[in-house]
Amino acid sequence: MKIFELGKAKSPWILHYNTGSCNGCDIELLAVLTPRYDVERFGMLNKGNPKQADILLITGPVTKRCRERLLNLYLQVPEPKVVVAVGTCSCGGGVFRHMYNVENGVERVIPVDVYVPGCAARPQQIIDGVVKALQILREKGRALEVPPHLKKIVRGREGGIDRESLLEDLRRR
Amino acid sequence: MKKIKVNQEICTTIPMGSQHVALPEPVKLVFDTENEVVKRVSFDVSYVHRGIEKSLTTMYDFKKAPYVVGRICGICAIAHSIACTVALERSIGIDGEVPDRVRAVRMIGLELDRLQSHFLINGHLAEVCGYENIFMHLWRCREFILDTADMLFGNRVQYDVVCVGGVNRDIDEKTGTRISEALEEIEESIGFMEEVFTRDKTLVKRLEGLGVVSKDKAFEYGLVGPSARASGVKTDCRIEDDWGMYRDFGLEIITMTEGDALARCLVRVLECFESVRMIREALDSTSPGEEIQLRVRDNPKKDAVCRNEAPRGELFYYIRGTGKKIPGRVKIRTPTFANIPILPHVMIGVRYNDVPPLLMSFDPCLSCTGR
Amino acid sequence: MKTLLILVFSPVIGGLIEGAFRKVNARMQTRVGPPIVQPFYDLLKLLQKRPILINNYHVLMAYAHFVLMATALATFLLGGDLLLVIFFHGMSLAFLAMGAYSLRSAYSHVGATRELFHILAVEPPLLLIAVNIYMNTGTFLLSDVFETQRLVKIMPFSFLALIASLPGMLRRSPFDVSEAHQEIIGGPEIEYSGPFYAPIYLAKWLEKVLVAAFIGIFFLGSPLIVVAIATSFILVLALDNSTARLSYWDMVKITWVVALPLVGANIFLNAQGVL
Amino acid sequence: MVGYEGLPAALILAPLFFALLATVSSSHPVRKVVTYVGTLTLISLSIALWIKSPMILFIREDLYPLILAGDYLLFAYFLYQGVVFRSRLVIYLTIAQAALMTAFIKTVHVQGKAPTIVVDGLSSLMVLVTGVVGSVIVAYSIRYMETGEDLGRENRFLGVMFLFLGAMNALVFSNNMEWIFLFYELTTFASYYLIKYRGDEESIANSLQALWMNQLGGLAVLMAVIFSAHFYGTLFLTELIKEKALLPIAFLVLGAMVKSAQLPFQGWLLGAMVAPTPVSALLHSSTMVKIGPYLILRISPIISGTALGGVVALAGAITFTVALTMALSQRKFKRLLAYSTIATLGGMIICGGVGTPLAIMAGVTLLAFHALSKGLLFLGAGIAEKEFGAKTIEDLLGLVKKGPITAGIITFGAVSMAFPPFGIFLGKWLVIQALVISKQYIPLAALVIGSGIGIMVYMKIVSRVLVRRGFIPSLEKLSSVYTISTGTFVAILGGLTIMYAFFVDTIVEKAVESLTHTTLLGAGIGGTGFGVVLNADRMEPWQLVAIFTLIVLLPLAAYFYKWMGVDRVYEYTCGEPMKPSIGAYYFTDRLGEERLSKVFTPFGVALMAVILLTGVA
Amino acid sequence: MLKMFITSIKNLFRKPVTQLYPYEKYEPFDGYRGKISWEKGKCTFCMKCGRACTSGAIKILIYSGETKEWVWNPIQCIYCGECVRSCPFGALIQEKYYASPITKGEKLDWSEIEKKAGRLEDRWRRQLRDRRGKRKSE
Ligand code: SF4
Ligand code: SF4
Ligand code: SF4
Ligand code: SF4
Ligand code: SF4
Ligand code: SF4
Ligand code: SF4
Repeated sequence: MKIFELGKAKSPWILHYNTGSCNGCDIELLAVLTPRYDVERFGMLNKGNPKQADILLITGPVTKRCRERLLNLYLQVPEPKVVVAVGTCSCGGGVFRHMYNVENGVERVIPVDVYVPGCAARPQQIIDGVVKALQILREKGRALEVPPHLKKIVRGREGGIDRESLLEDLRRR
Repeated sequence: MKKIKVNQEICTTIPMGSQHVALPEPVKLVFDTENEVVKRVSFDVSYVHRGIEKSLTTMYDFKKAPYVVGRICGICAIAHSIACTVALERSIGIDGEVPDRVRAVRMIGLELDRLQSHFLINGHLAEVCGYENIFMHLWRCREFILDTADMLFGNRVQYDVVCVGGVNRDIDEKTGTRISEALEEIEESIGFMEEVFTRDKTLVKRLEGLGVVSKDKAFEYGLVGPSARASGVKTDCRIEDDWGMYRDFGLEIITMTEGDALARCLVRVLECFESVRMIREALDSTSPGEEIQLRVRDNPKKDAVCRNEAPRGELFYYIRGTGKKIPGRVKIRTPTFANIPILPHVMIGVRYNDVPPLLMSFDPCLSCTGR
Repeated sequence: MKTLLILVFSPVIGGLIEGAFRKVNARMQTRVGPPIVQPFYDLLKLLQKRPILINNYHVLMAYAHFVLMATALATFLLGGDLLLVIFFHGMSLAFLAMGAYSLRSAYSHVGATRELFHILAVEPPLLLIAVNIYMNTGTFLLSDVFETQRLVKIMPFSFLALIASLPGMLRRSPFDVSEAHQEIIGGPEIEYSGPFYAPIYLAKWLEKVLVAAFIGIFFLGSPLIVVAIATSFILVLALDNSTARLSYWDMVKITWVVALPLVGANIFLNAQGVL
Repeated sequence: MVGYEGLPAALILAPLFFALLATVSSSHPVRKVVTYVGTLTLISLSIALWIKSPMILFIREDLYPLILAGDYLLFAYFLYQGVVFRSRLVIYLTIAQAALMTAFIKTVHVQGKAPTIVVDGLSSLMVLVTGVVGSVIVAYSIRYMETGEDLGRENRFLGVMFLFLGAMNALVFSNNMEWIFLFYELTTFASYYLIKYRGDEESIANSLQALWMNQLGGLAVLMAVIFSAHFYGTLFLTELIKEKALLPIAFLVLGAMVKSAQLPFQGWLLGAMVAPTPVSALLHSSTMVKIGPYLILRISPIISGTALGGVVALAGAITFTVALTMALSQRKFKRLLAYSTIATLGGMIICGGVGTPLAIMAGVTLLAFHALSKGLLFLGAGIAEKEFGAKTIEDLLGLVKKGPITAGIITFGAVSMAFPPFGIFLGKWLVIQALVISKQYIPLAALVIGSGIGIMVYMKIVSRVLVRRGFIPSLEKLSSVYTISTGTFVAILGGLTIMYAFFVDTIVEKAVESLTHTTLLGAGIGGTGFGVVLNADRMEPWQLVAIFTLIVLLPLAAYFYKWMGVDRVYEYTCGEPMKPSIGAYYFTDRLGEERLSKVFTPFGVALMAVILLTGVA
Repeated sequence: MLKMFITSIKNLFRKPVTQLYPYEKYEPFDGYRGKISWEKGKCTFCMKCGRACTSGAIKILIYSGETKEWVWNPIQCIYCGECVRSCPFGALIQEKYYASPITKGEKLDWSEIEKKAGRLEDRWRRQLRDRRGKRKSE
């Protein structure tokens, strides 16, 4: 079954969401797709669609308004999936840490697998991050992944899980 | 504004954002369309609000402000840093003493930034028009500019070179000459960009006549930057509030009269030539070795404003000094903020497939609008 | 036996064509691009994703899309009726649209409508090309058409018309309106994911084989057949890389204005016995 | 065939009898029984006739006064209606008809030697279609009328429905032009009455439009009668066909064009949509409009290969494309269906114009399958209207949630109108080949473009109906009449599709033979096993069966197989919590109905003029 | 259009401009603002760097007694170089190599450190104040 794992690790389709970053890392993310760096070498495509994504690249410190959207998108990505926080501000808030409208990083909302430092993260750093993410992706199975604080809602359900009502629960809390 | 009644029954709501491939930033646009023709637009730009203005009056002292405001936006970070710094310097009262070398380095930073920003947006515009190759080419060319910045300032995006009272690092002789070489290459790619936006049939067909803004409308809505200049409004803060040496170098304000998406692109292209010229002039005007940092002893104490021409237009900083380390009030008015109100008006009646190019032709980036 | 071989190998060839497409496309943009077997990796990956769906009809339609595309291809390769091949191909796209229509998603609906515009733009020229082939071979049956030699000599304009409708068929710029990534993010495919996206992905490969086979008809009996197919594809890719996306109206208009008169001219010339 | 001569008469008289019975029966339950008995009788009679056909009957001269009396009765009624509703056009046309008629019987005398009633493959097929499809619709209308349509004149409504069927049968049997004229006018009367049924202003206006347009057609038929009598000395269609009498035939074509609402005359059929849905169904699927293709197919042996045939094919093809294009911009469901009917009739008329065995095979296929598919669609539309209040296309949005069965019916109908392996598709496929073989490239191009547009039209319906999320709830409860009537159509449609080869071998074979006097085998075409073989082409059984199972099985699988254990998510809306409203694509900005009709109505008029001119020349 | 067409075809035969990173090593420019490296011997724990740091990526934990700790968080740092400039003893150097991405396990619990540093700093300030007060009263 090596070959199957290979497929997982060789074809990362990404979803990029900006949760209130300064665009610095976002344009570096775009730059990563361009001829100089060309991450399509690794089979990476910017799908822009959570349903077909494997790697979530999140930039920005997660403003309060983006929080719910981020969760929504996260839940729409089918497993196995990897979350990469790109840039200082998505790792821990960066200069925005402790500002009144931010969540101090992505990990506060969804579990993060790889942290890419840098403000702005260089394309090389992003590539490193993606390569690291691919290793993690290779190991992950397709068991349902949910943020720890949502575990309670997910357990006890049988068959299909209505992710929307899950989100609804979250909203109510 | 053209009032078109929306027939709720046959209307299709197409959301665009906050997450959408054509948008690097979170912004929600909702289009009510009939037969894919936009009938109503609603905007929501406040996803990125982080509270930066507030933090400048509570968390950070004024010396850190240039770094923080740089993070308002990564595309024209240095424009923010410069505007903030100049306003702070004015507030402290040392703006007259800033050495010419500092001005020159700041100018080089700003103009490099403008170059990369214009390449970025024109490339992205081509991408949303479905012209991937141009995007790839322009962004390949943009890498030269970023390399130059990397060489000069030690980072590709956030230059972080400006500090209150000066700049953090000087440009030495060797880098100076390497840059002159790089500039030639950059100029060549600007030539390529110009050719693309004037000659390429399909691209021109997509952009020509799209989202026309007349001169009066541009005045009425207070457009700024290339969007205003494309409609024939002769405005440029580099001339109007010259913190550098733009007037001395004879900066030319580029205007066009068509006011459509294509004109907005072309204004940007032509500005790139001007920017290269400015960088050359700035490099030649002063030589390294001068003092690059003033000692700042006072705290900001006066009310001061600075208007700076960011790549997208007028950037306005107001700082109320209170004599303490932390300013009493910081107010930022950003170019995109001024350019947004007209968007719904030009978008109505446009086919949905023309919406992304139209949107991008105004070069909106909302990370500073929401702050 | 031959049948079985054809059925097994055409997806493989399709995957390789798809991979070559991506590679060549990247090279045209001065990039390195993915390895040529990348589509296979993608497919493997898709099959391993956790399935999520919105409604069952929707995902079943993806399978229908694939099965019909395979039927079209099989009909072609096994020497069936050319007209039916074209109709099956169109119907396969219609199934994709039907699946997309079963959702409450604006992107899906807009994309599906545009997919139908693709059918509208491409099907008439293709059918008329088939008619032209009939004129010159006296049959619609491909098994008989396969006996002919170098059709391109007597129907050069029809071949050009086919080339003109290729961007619409392959959904390449200027006519990639149904996928229009920056507008509607893949259009009808948007809600498919993981193992349910796999059939659509596979169908794309098959479609490419179908198109290649269609081009091949014109060069039967010539040793240049592979070169001709490759050249046509490269032309399409170069066109993709030198045009912006036009609107769907433009697609229909331009494809018709270019392709229909070309086939018409060829039919006329054939009828007059000039060619 | 001794003993069966009564069948045609029975098929004409039995509907009249039931019409009378329905009209006089006072209560609804009684009418119900009458209707059911009547429809069953009609169905069995028409099947019996089909089995026993062909047959030829001579009718004695003494029925002639009865025909004349009928004519004048109708004139009187039309005149009265024209006066009551102050419609000058109707009055003038009636007077013109009456005057011509009177002049005709005063001056011309023809001695007929040909059979008055001819039951051949084509007419027995028509009777079968009318009998089965029409009867089912009549039965369906019983339930439909219960839901607020009674208006105190349900008895007359049912009566006229039966009358309609009878008139249709009579028209199809008739070989005498005068008879044809009478029954032509009788169907005009029936449709006029039924369209007017609801009695509101719109109904009256539209029914008057239908009346005068059809009277125009009647006038054309009358002209055909007069010319044939005058120039060719005969009143019999078979004689005319032998004589190759193009002039009367051209007029007959004009009459047929009116009845089948071809291009400049499309107005009346669209207006007819105000009537209760069973009326629309009846008009569209089995009766009335089918007169057009029937007449043209009947005369196709003469016009095949002539300039007239070319023009007819061209007119049909253009109507096909233009009507479908107009259908694109329709908001009302029934109007969209009306345009699609017009288009498909155009397709059949192409076949008549081409007239080769292949074309006739195509035409007959289209005729039979269109009756079934369109009948099904209209019944579905009626149910959607009555049970779910859906009148516009947008109202259908998400119907599958509220009424899975209705949604299934509508979707099945729509799919069977455009896609393989259903008859309409097969018909189109055959028409393309027929046109190619007879080298008529301009109609071919129009047809090819039109079929592309057709896919958009039918998919638009589908696009509304299917929208949903999650599992389908339990099936809705439909009245048994609805279930049985639509079920019959679905069963016949499905069965005939699978058994297409058989259908070709028997029914089509007969029709083709009666028209062209060659067998299908002789022309190198026909069905084998499950597949279809043409001289230059073949449809393999596996293709037909594979696609059929796909189409039928998939929705069933979607309903019954629940995909347990698979996560369900919501649609992608850019991460935002929102429910977008979804409208269909109407092509009003580029291809609006008015814009097109402004261009194409004069064009259609010109085409009709050309048809007459080619007849004269 | 035509030009791009020709260029596209030509590009097929040109070498692509892509750097094959990470297979090909990449050397940043001199003066690139990369990782911060700290020299223990030179540092006096004066805390200037921590105070100058915009994003608060440097925390100095001064426990009671002589245990002191200088903590720098690579994923909180914005690489502005302000700390390097502010260090009076030249204990900090900015390398030209950028930091590599880290995974979940390798991450510092920064909130915890921040809290701890805050607490320690408070205590330290209090002690300082107390000491000053004592001196004054003396
Ligand atoms: S890490 Fe820095 S450059 Fe990147 S988005 Fe955040 S603030 Fe901007
Ligand atoms: S409008 Fe804004 S900038 Fe102007 S004076 Fe008032 S607060 Fe200051
Ligand atoms: S006047 Fe200015 S601040 Fe007030 S609502 Fe309008 S845009 Fe906002
Ligand atoms: S307009 Fe604002 S968001 Fe856009 S580049 Fe300038 S500062 Fe950044
Ligand atoms: S950006 Fe301005 S309007 Fe938006 S939330 Fe912040 S303060 Fe309010
Ligand atoms: S500024 Fe220098 S000496 Fe002071 S704590 Fe920081 S590294 Fe140590
Ligand atoms: S480089 Fe800047 S952000 Fe990083 S530790 Fe130093 S001062 Fe803080």
